[in-house]
Parts: sequence; structure tokens; C-alpha cells
Amino acid sequence: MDFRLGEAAEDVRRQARQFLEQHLTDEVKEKMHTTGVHHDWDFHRALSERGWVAPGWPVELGGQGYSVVEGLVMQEEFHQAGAPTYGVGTTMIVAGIIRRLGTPAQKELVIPRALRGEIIIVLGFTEPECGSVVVAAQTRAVRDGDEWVINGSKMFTTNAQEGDYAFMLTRTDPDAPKHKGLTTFLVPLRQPGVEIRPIRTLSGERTNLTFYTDVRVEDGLRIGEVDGGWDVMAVGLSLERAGAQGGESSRMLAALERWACTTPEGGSAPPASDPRVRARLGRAAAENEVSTLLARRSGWVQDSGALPGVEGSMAKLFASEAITRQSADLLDMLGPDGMRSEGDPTALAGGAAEYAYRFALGTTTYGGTSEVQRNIIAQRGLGLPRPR
Amino acid sequence: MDFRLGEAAEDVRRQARQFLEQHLTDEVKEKMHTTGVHHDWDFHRALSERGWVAPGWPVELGGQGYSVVEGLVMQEEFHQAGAPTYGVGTTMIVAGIIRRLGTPAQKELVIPRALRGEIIIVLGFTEPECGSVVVAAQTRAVRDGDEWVINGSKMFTTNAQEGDYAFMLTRTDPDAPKHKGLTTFLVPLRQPGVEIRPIRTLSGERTNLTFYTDVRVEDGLRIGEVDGGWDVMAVGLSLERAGAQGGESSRMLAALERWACTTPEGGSAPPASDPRVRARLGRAAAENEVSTLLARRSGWVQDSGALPGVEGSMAKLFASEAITRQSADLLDMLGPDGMRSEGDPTALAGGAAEYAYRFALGTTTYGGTSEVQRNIIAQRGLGLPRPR
Amino acid sequence: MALDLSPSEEQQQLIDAFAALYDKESSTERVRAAEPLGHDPDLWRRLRENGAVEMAVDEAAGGWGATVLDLALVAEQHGRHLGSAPMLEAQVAARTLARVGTPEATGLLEGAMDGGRLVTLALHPPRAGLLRMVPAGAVADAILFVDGGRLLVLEPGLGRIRVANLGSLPVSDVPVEGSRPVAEGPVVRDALEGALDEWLVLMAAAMVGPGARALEIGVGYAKDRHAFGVPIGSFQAVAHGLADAATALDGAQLLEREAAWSATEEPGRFRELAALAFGFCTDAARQASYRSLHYHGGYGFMLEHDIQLFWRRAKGWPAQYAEPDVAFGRAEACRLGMSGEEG
Amino acid sequence: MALDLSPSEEQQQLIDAFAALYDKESSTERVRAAEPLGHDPDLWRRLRENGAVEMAVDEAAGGWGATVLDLALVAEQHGRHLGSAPMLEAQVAARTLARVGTPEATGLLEGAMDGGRLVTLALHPPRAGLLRMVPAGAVADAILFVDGGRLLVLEPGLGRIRVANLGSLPVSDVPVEGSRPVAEGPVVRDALEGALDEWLVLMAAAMVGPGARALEIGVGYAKDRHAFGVPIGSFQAVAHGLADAATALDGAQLLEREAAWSATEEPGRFRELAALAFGFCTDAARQASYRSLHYHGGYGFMLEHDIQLFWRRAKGWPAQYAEPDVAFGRAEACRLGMSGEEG
Repeated sequence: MDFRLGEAAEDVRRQARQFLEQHLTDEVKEKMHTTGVHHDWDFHRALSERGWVAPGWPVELGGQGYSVVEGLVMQEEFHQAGAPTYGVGTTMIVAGIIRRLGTPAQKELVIPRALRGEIIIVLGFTEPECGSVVVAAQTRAVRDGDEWVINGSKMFTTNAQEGDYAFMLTRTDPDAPKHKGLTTFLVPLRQPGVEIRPIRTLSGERTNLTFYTDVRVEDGLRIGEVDGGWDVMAVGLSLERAGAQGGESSRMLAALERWACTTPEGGSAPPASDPRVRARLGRAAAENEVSTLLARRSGWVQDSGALPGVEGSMAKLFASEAITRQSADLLDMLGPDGMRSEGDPTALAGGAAEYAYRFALGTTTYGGTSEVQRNIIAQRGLGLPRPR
Repeated sequence: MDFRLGEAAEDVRRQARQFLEQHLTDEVKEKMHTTGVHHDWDFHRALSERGWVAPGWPVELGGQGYSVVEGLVMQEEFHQAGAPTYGVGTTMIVAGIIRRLGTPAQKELVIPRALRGEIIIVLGFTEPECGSVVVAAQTRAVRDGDEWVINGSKMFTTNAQEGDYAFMLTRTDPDAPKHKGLTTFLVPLRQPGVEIRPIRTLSGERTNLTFYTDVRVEDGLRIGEVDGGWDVMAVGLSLERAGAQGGESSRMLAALERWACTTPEGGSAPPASDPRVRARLGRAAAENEVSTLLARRSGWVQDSGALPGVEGSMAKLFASEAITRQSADLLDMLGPDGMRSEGDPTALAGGAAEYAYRFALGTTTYGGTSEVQRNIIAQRGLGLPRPR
Repeated sequence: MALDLSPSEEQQQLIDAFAALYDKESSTERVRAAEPLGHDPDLWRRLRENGAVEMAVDEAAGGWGATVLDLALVAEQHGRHLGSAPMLEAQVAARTLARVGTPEATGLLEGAMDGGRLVTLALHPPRAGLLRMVPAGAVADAILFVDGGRLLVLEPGLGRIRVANLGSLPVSDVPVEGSRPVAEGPVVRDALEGALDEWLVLMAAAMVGPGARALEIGVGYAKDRHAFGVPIGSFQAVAHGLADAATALDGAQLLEREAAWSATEEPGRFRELAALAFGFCTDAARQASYRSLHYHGGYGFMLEHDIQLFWRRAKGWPAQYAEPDVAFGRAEACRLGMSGEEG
Repeated sequence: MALDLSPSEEQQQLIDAFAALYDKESSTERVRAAEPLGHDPDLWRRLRENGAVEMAVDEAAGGWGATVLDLALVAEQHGRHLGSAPMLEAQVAARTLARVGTPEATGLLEGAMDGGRLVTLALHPPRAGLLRMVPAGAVADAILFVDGGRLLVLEPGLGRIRVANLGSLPVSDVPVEGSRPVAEGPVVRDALEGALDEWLVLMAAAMVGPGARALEIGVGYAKDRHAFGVPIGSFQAVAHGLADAATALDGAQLLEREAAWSATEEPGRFRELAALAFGFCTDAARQASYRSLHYHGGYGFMLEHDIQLFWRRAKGWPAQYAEPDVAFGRAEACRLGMSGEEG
């Protein structure tokens, strides 16, 4: 048993820190904060130049051949620093699918440009009426010669305003059983009929509701078989790698630990002299350590070639419930002062807890709600019958 | 709006306290504690002499004509004092059903003796294989002339060892849909074929598993119609009145408040000088006040003639989850010393928290699990669709 | 006199009157329009016209002599509609001035009742010359506060610093320079503690509002929204969470009403019950609004959905005093007969 | 050297060897038979024969030099089988004696290793002349404790008072009369803190055992038991509670193993991680055993069902030190570079 990540991974960590110091400028952070957009073209291109758009891909395909754990360490650093990686993340999920399932022409079209940091692909699974049950997608694609005509809408298409393509799940056979009549397309976003409505979230991030009216996509941009979209989704899921967890929690804890060690103006002792403060921070520290360990286990299982089980679900569930609990608790700990908004010049600890309290709400929903994760863990992990 | 219980109810409270001072002797409490039996014949007969076996019944039927709230106040005092009332409770539930549905002969047989405190009737609904889903009862009753022959087993037949009759739900038509083939009987317990196996619980209380082998009951002791047992059960449920909640929580809190005000040997200040101690006790105090209020609301709704809704479920759910939470928390607060068992001469605060921690486990199960109460509240209270 | 948990006819009229006022003057559109400051001058004017301040003051002091229970019933409506107006603080400040009764206090009270001046009060003493997070401090004409055993008043001028905050409240930090004394002696401590008791119970009542309304929104969504072909409210993971929230909120309302009732009817328990109610109602409102928001999935996370308005205020409004545990400690100190060192 | 979360071959052999021993010598029947004292002399003899004490001591001091991680893997098995034997305390006491190294300590260590004497240690200093709730105090031949900066030893005679307790542990209150010094000076504080770190991490590991086994029992019951015609594990109210417990327990095991590993591999983090692990694993074991017990309905409440054995020990064993918050505070003091005043 060895909890060290190893020299190679620690080397990645050092390089990531150097990279972030250079490229994650105050300007980039400020822009993210004011626009709510978790994508930055300059940062994105710098990533590409460094060869870090697809760190886990083989070297011969333009990646770095990193192990899952090495990729995770990179993510840990990027998340901890709050770097804008959402756009590159969705792009490379889709590039990964095309790498497996795409036609030569599709690979040619997408992969080099993705690796060069020139394009952004966004995800178009969720719809206003179906939420996280993406199999219920209603957006229609109807064949018209060599083209398909798309009508419908997609929810939470984050970065659509920056995006070149949406990787979209559409219904091509409304009469087939739900998961049988779906087809996936790479839909060019910069065309008439695409309408992007910005949506602001509680954490200040921007996402979108996107509408598609007689939008056209050539058949050459269909990924997988007609009515075979569900199989494509399955491949996408199997490519899911370990995701770093708890970056926001760690940032909050670090900020509050600095606060705890500082005697306030007009006070006689730092907050850390109160055992209640220490206990509450310590509980958060325990949860954050567990979040990190669960995510690393997920990466290690994949690197060791074992069939991944529910490790990813556990890591995601735990980390998101932990930040929800601890941000509420630590915000309370700050008393009235805790309510000062992140961004207000008077905010305590940079408003870290106030921001985390809002941010946390998204984590238990996006990427599969906590309820969905618990269902997965109960069924696949514990072997319980399908919940009802 | 008036939160006073009123003179009549306060008078009942005074009388109840006087009664308890006289009849709930240390001897009675000691016997309850060593035997785990929450029934005491002397106490029971004293109750009967006082006319308090059925305080809510009309005076002409042998009761006191108390309102539901007055009866609740009596219960509050009895629970708070830890008086043995479980046996009289089950007896009078059944006597109440017989008062509504019994034949003249059944009334003659049961009611005067019940009011005189001469008999105990226990409940025989639950079975080893069906838990709280009593509609799944498998115990068979087969007609044999003027008699029925009963075979099966019943779980948690508390006080069976003291009991004269079990009010039993049996299956008389195994081919009918589940709730259609049930019949209820008043089964004499002092006869061959009845086997009583004592069961000890975590809180030290004794209950029983009872087995019935070719046990005979005359048709005259059948309550309600043949195959009409489910209707009898429904009447039983409709008779349910408000139940006092939180007696054990109040006793625990009172004990811990005494502890908090006492400087320990070798210590320099009482525990209450620690704000953490005050906050934890205060939270328990809030929960206990809410438990009391929810129970009183349930009584008030019934007294005011309104159709009772989910008030009883809410009162029961809240109080049992509250004692579960708070006993765990307050036991922790006591540190290592908290683990000393109730009954050990060195126990802190009389071992109140240690006992409550074990006792609490039963409260979230008996009389309908917390999950069942939540289902009821969600459906009947909030109008949500039947949970699945 | 016996247990009666229904509002009396007069109480019901009071509830209905203010419910109608808020329905008209505090729609969620209006609440949004008043953000981020959290003060809606038109709503405040209408509340004043309806006697929101006068009603709170004893008849002997020139007011209408409403009971604390009356005020709590109005506060429930205030919270239910997320009223963007410093009503609770103005009421408690006016009552405090009436109780103190010095010439300075009487003058301030007159200004508050007849002069239309907004007088608020700080819930915490100044630290390093600064009153922090003063409720209504960003819009008040005068702030009452206690320092070194004296009750002082301050007319916050240009020096006040508005603080953007989670609950969209018009709070601010205010330097204490230029304050003048209103009263001193033992009356000050009693007045301050009494004011805090009243603020706590009114805030408790106000919290039942967003809790109950968030629950209604959540229940409605759980009935309408389908997943896997059934309403999401048919999943126990959703139904049970809502059932727990409903139970806690019913208990919360009983507790704050009992506490408010006790102010006049069982004053020996008022301090304890007010603090217990504050802690319990705050927790209940937070739980209900969180669950309702979460069950909305991604929609709950959108600013344009109303549920977040309730969720933010359930956290932010009561936090002007402190977290629930502090109130529970205050109540327990009462129960144990300790002086309110935690207040 | 890189991340590897599987036990090595040697570690697996160690686990298997002790698992086999406990399977044979610590069935739930044996655990029940050892109640209420909670000491099974035959199990303890077998553990000693297998080197449970010697393995814990450095080779330099005559032991076998197992790492803390080795001991934690054994402790997991100990907890899983609810071992009625004071192994953790005996191991930590022996290691402490080896670390102190005074002639008195060496003598005591020899007795512990070769003489078969049971040496335990108190986790808290005496108060009013009494050591309270001493782990293994009811069966120990000698008790180490610290008072006024000195490490002392006590041979508890007839004066010790056995304390019946929730966790069925052989604890007792012991008057300190007749104690004699073992060491003094700075080494004592270091030794005590180091001993506490080790006890905390071994108890953390031991807690994963009853947690995991309670979960297995609960999952098994949820699959077998039917209500309304379906297994109760198909209700989200049950399935989700078990899923949360499983997640917390997986995290708990990773954390205690990391903490134990760090004792030798990253000693700068050992104190922090040991205390974090103690707090987290305690919570996880309590949650898992409570839920499993509750989902058993009335059966879980019966003494004859095994689940209560796990539930009681998850509360009672770690409580010999303190509740989780105290350990979290200890860890945070380390993180902030404060001296361990909370220890």
C-alpha cells in the first residue's frame, strides 16, 4: 500500500503549478468572475501549446500519455486554483468519442482543431422537459436528403456562446422505444436558427438555454448509427475518467484557516483560539481529505486496469454533499459577517464561504444528481434491487 | 389564539401528579426496571379505582369524559414520570373497538372487567414475516363448528405473559385478496397451545414472540364479520387519539440540566459554563417544546371536531426522530463518562442519556416506522402521489 | 380559556389585511426589483400607512398597542412575501424607545411614528469604533445601539458603508462617531435584552414564511415534474424530504406563535421561548428552502427561478443576529437561570 | 513508488492470518459470552500467542517491528469481529514504553512482552485522584498514565471500580494511589501525544470493521426482507441510506489507512491525519450501524439480533477518548500549527 502519487505525478503537479502561475493571471480570473464564463480562449490556447488539452491521450495522438492519476493530479491543481477548464473539458469528451466512433472525415475535422485549442464543443443532452433523464430527449432530427433538420431546445448548454459545435442527442424515431430512436450529431452552432439564451446561476456562472429552429446538419456530422445514439452515449460514459473533487472545498477551507489565524480588529484573540472553530474546520478538513482520496481511488482503479465500479459515483456524491454541508456550517460559523457577499470589499476570508454556499448547490445536481448517484451505488455497488 | 391548556386540563395535571406521587412508588419503578415489564397490577388497579383506565370515555360508560387535550395532559404527566401504562393502553384500545363493534355479550365480557382493571388485552397484529405490513398476516384461523382453530405466530406481543386475551388479526380466507380474507378475534391466552417466548430489547423492555398451535377460540369471541377484519382495524385506527410525545426526552433533558449545573469533583466550573453545552441542551429544549406542541395540536384538532389530518403522524415522527438525534448528541457531549450504563452506580445524570440512546431506537419503529409516517405525511398531508 | 390554536377573528383580519397588502406590494417581481439593496420604498410607505410602526407601540406611548403575537402574525406574512422593508427593526426600535422613556427616547419615538423617520437598532455592540452589519443600516435615519452600558443613537451619514450580502438586506457598517446618548443605567440592559427577545421572535415568525412558501413551491414542482414517467414526488427520496420539512415547519410555526403569545401571557418564559423559536424556525426555513431548491434540479440553480429568493433569505435574514446555536445557548442560559451572557 | 491502494502480499497475509484467528475465536457467540465485561481471556491468549503485542514493538526494543499500517490492518479485523480483548491499548502501551526507554519503562515492557502482563494506558489525566474510564482498566495488570508532566504506572488492585458501559468494554475507574514514576521531562509529553496519535488511528481502523460488517448485515436484510411484495432494499428510503453509509465507509477506510501509512511515510502529517481519521471513521461506523439497525425494524431492537452488538460498540469504543469533534479540533490545531491543547 502506498499513498504517494509517485514521482511522475508529482512532476505533473509541479508543472501544473508553474503553468498556472504563468497563465492563470488575475486578469483571467477577474474576467471569469465578471462574465461567469468558465472558458478563456487565451488560457485555452496556452493549454494547447503546452500539450495539455488531452493529457491522457497517447503521445502519438497528440496527448501526453498521462495515467489517470497523473491527469487527476493536474485537475486537482487546476480546480484548486479555479482555472477555466469547463470548455476544454466538454470539447475533449466529444473528441474522445469521435476518436473511438467517428469516421475518418470526422476525426480529421475535429481532432486536430480540438488539440490545437481552436474549437469548443458543448454538450446538448439535457432538455427543459426531461432534466437529468436524457433518454427522454424530444429534440427532433428529420432526414432531408444528405442533411438532417433539427428542431427543439436544449438546457444547460454551457459555453454555447463560445462554442463551435454542440454534441447533440436527438430523437430520430419517435415511435421506437425511448432509448432506441435516438441519434447523436455534431451540430454547428454558428448558423441561423440557433438561438442562445443566457441563464445566470446562483454561483454567478453563465449557462444557456438553446433553441434550434430548422437547424441543418449534414449527415457527415452524424456520430454513430442512425437510431444508435444511446450506444454512442454509452461509449461516452465509459470514457469517463476520474474527476478531481473538492477543489472549491479546499479553497474555502484554506481561506477560512487564514481567517482563523488572524486576530480581528478590536478583538483579543484569533478565532482559532475557540475550540468550536477548530472542530468545525477540522471536520471540513476530514471531509476534504476523504473527497481527495475517493477521487484518487477512482483514478487508481482505472490505472490498475480493474473494471471500474461505483468509485466515481462515490467520489462525486461525497464531495458534493460535503461542500453543501460544510459551506452551510462554516458560513454560520462566521456569524453576521459571513453574509457579506463574495466580491464585496468588506467580505470575510474573501467571501469564500458565501461563494461556496451558493456554488455548492450546483454540485449536487450537475453531472448526475446525488439521488442518481445513490441509486447507482445502491444497485451496482451494493447489489440492491432497482429502487422504486 | 391561546396556548394555555385551561383550568380543567391543569386540574387534571395536578391530580395526575398527586396520583403519581402516591402510586408510582420507587418499588414499582424498580420492578419495571428489573423485569422490563411496563405493566404493574397494583398500579393498574389504582388507576382503575381512580377511574382513570378510560379517562376519555363518557362518564356513563365508566370514563371521566375528558377532552382529548385533558387526556393528553394526563399522558404527559404519566410519560414524564415513566409510569407503566403500556398494558392499560393496549387493553383500552381493544375495549374501545368492542364498545363500537362488539356484540352485547362481548361488551359484557370485556368492558366491565377492563374498567375494573382486572384484565389485560395485548395486540396481536405483527408477525415475524410481515413486520409493520400487518395486512400480510399469515396466522390462520379455520372454522370448526362453533369454534375457530388458530395456528401461527405473532411478534412483539408485549405483555402477553400478563395478558388475558390477545386481540388478533388472522387470515380466514387465504385465497381472497390480502385485505379481504382477514378476521379479528379475542383469543384467550391462558390455554394450551399458546407459547410465549420472551424477547429482550435494547432498552431493557420485555416483549414476546408468541406461538399458537391449534389454539381454540369460540365464534362468540370473533370481533366483526368473518373476513371483515380489515374494517375492524380501520375502526381501531380511527379511535387513535393524540399521544403524548417526548416524555423520555424531557426526562433526559431535565437530568442533563441538573448535571450541567453541578461542578464535578476536581473541576472548577459547572459544565453549563461552556457555551457548547448550553447550545446543545438548548437545541434539545427547542425540539422538546416542538414535540409537546405538535402532540397538543393533534389533541386540539380532535377536540375541536375537525377531521384529523396528519397531525398525529407529524407529532410521532418528530418526537421519535428528535430523541434519536438528541440522545446521540447529548451522550457525546458527556464524553467518556457518558458511556456508563444506566443502573451503574457511577453513571452520569443517572445514565439518562445512555438509556435514552437505547430507548430511542424503538420509538422510530414501534407504532409505525418513521418511513411509514413520512409516506403518510407526503400523501395525505402534502398530496404527493403514492411513494414508490 | 383553553387551548386554541386558531387565530381569533381579529387576528385573522390582521393576517388577511397584511396578506393582501403584501400580495399587491411584494410580488416576487417587486422583490427582485428591490435587489440588491433589499429596500422597496413603496412597500415601506404602504406598510407605514397601514400603521406598521404605530401598531407596535403601546397606547400609553401614543401607539396602537398591538401584542407581540399580533406583530408575529404580521411578520409571518412579511417573511412569506420576502418583504423588502425594515419593518421588524423599525417595530422593535420603536418599542424600545417607548420602554426607555427618556426625553431623548421620546423625541426619537415621535420622529419614528409621526415624522416618518426610520429608526433601527444594532443587534451587536460596536467593535473598534464600528457597528457591523447593522440591520436596515443602509437606509435608516437613525440607529440605536448599546455601548458600555449606555444606549446611544447615531444618525448615519456619508460614513456608512453598504454591504452587499447573501440575503439582499439593506445592512451596513457604520462608524460610531457622532453618536449621542439616549439613556443609561440598568434600564439600558433590560431594554436591549427585551429588544433582542422581540427581534428574535419576530424573525422566527418571519422565517416560517419563506419556509412554508418554499415548501409549497417544492411540493407543486414535485407533483408536476415527471421523471421516468412518474411525478418526481412519488420517489421517496423527494417525498420523505418534503415530509420532514413540512413537519419541522408546522412545529416551527407553533413554537414562534407560542413564544410571541408568551410575551404578554406567560412573560416568565418569553426570553427562553423567543430564543428557542429563533433557532428552530431558522433551521426549519433553511431545511425547507434547501430541499425545495435541490429537488428542482438544475432549475433551482437558475437565478430566474423564484426558489433561490427564499433560500438566500432563509440564510441571510436571521444571520443578522447569529447562527441558531447561539440562540439555543441563550435560551438554555435562561432555563438554567444564568444571566444572558450569550445574548 | 506510486499510488497503490491494495495491501501488499505481506499485508494481505497479515490480514488473512488475523481474519482467520478472529473468525475462529471471536464469533458473535463468543462476543456475547464475553459480555458484559467485554474481555475474552481465550481470545486474548490466542492474540498474544500470535504476537499481537510483540509485533507492535520496534525490533530495537525486542519486538517484531510492525508498522502502524500493519497494526491498523489488524485493528480493522479486530473491529470487524468486535474482538473482546484490549489489543489496541496493549500495543500502544508497549510502543510507548519502548519509546520512553527509561529502565522502569524497559522493565515494564519486558513484562508486557515476555511476562504476559497486560499493560494498558489511560487516555486522560486523573481528576480528583481518580483515573476515569481507563481502557482495559478492569483487566489490566498495570496502567500507564500522565500526571503533572510525569509518566506514572499503577498496578490497580482491589481499589479499581468496574464500570458497566454501553460498549461492553472492560473499563474501570482507578484511584491513583500507589502509583510510581516511569519517566519525566519533555519525553513524557511527546510519548503521551504519540501514544494518543497511535491509539486514535488504530481505533479509527477498528471502527471501519463494525461499520462495514453492519452495512453488510443491513444490505443482506434489505435484499431478503419483503414488504408490499418487494424487497425493502428497493425503497429509496432504505437504498439511499445504505448508499450513503457505504460511501462514507469507503472513505473512512481510505483515510485511516492513509493516516496509518503516514506514521512512517509522511510523519509530518501523522498527528493531523490520525485525529481526522478517528473523527471520520467514528461517524461513519455510527451512521452505518444505526441505519442498518433501523432498517431492521423491530428486529433491530431485539437483543438477540447481532446488529445491536455493532451499533453499541460503534458508540462506545471510540468514546473512551472523546466525541469526533474533539478529534477534529485536535487535527485542526495541528493544521494551524497550534500546540495540541485539545489533546
